[in-house]
Amino acid sequence: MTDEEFRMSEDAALETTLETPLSERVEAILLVVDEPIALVALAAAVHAPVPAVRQTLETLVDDYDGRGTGPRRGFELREVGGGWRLYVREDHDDLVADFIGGQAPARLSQAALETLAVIAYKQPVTRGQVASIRAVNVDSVVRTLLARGLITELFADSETGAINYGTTDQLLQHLGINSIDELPPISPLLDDGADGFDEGVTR
Amino acid sequence: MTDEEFRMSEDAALETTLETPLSERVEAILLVVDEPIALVALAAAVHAPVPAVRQTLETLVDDYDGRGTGPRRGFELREVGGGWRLYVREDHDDLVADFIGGQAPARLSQAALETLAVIAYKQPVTRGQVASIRAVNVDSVVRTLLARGLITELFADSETGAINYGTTDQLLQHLGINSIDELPPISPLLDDGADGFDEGVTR
Amino acid sequence: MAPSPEDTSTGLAAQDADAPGFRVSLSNFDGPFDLLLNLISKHELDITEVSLSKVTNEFISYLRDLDGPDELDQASEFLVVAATLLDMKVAGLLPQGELVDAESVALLEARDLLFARLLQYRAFKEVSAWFARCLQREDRRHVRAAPLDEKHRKKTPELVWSLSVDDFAALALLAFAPKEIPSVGLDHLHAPLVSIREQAAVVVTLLRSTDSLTFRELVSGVSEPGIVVARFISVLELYRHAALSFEQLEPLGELTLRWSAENWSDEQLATLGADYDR
Repeated sequence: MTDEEFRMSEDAALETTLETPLSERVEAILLVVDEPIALVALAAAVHAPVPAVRQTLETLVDDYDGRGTGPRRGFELREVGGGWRLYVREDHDDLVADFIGGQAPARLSQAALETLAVIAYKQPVTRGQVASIRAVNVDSVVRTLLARGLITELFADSETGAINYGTTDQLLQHLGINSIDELPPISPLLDDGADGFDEGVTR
Repeated sequence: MTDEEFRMSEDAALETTLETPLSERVEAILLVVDEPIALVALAAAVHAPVPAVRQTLETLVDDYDGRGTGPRRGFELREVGGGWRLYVREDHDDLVADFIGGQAPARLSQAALETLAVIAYKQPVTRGQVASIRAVNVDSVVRTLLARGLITELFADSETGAINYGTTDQLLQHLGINSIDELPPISPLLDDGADGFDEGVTR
Repeated sequence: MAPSPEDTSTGLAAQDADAPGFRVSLSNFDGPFDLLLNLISKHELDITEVSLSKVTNEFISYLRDLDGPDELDQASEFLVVAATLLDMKVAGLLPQGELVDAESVALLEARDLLFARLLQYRAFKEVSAWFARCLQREDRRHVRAAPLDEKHRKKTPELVWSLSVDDFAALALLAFAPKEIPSVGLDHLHAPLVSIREQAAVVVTLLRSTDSLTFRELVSGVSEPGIVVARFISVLELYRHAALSFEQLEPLGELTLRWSAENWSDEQLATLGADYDR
């Protein structure tokens, strides 16, 4: 369906909204989403081509940060966990926390953090593989991470039936990053234990 | 970090936020309120005198409507029922309705159904309590159930202010029963739940 | 906002003598446990010179003064590291000789692999600090998450409901059940269990039907190692009950078995090999 046909098939009200600036439409959708919205989904929601929406998002980021014509905003636009979402500007998080009075979130144990790190870097990875790196049984820790939605079962190994785990978009959101590529680089050791080893000891 | 140090750093952070423009602080709070917030409550939240906050709200209304230095926004600030809240600008209501209509599935997800079951059997129950039984964050699912009219806010806990939820007549109708007492008993598990529960809350 | 790699390395470098956590005090080393590892992994301290028992003793007394989850974390970390250290130490202490024979090469490789494992473990442990920092920072962030206002709520498609009240109760059971992750059965990796009692019954029958029998004859035609082992254990058990005698002329030679029970009742089979029950 072309834009023309599309517009004709919709009612007059939608036509009115499509005559408004793209930035307004993007803001309207961002105000109601309850999880990060991917660029493509956002473009579909505002009936605009992806490049134009990407451009608009960049403009809004600058705008909210005070690099546009208006003042800096108390909120900001972030790309986190594979999508875009409005956040309270970091400077005001304490003020908002004070207002909401939220409870302190349960911290992950050191064992859980290390297991999470192994899974993040080695995914897809089985529990057995994680255990051999951590040199301890990781079953209960994996259960915790699954229950918190930080990791997920990806697929079962076709030969052994062992379940392979990977990280979720929710983990990315919790880390405040947009993709697993944004994890800090870790020693080349991890690519191949045997090869990297020489570097490791002689360094 | 000791409690003392933590409090000091928290105070320092709060001081930093209080050096930022009042409009930013107001925007930060407006972004997270669940329902319209009264002027006095807003003033308390941003640690500023009522007249200054009223002034700021007026400026923001103008600003969002495009009468300030920046462009018109896709959202607007309105005073409704004695409180202030951000709304999608009316021009975009159809766009948003379209998006929501395409977004919300006609069926509840497994996660939503399980959360609903927990609320049905444990009511009145707070979000935190449900989360600790389900071992996951249930905020967005609870919002969905509220929006669907399957649960409702019953009352706020007198001490913590946490909202207690219960099920609605609409759920009873769906289930074809007259009262929540007609739910089949699952008591042995519920007792276990209650035990784990206290831990969950105090943690 | 991806942190730069430097972020991670500063975290790692913060291993000065004042670092909190477990410290070891040895004749040749005094400092945090982590630093000990660091030195060993860089070959600046010979693993063979570290007294692991002393480290362990100090660690246990250190744990006594700790409370709360920190203790558990530190204890589990200690176990991981101590196990690796122990492996390294074993490899380091074993004589390696002057000659480069296949065995000592294998030994060196084993030690190298253990170093690699230790370094890998350390890498993950270090990067987990980055995870902790990010999670903590992001925990403090607030995202726009407000309920839809009334007029938009009405636009949501009507709910399709298909659960009966019993379905709903079943769902509640599921929701309240403690969360378990499915585990993969390993049964198929193990040989099927062999009953010592059943095999003992076979042994008894065979022995009573003839004058004497060699063990080789007793297991002839049996291909499963488990059954051979079970028959051998049965023989030992029956010997304990003085139900048979055996004769072996030379070490590792032929084992000849002879039924010698005076009062045998097959009911005795019922308790035979109970020591091997799980």
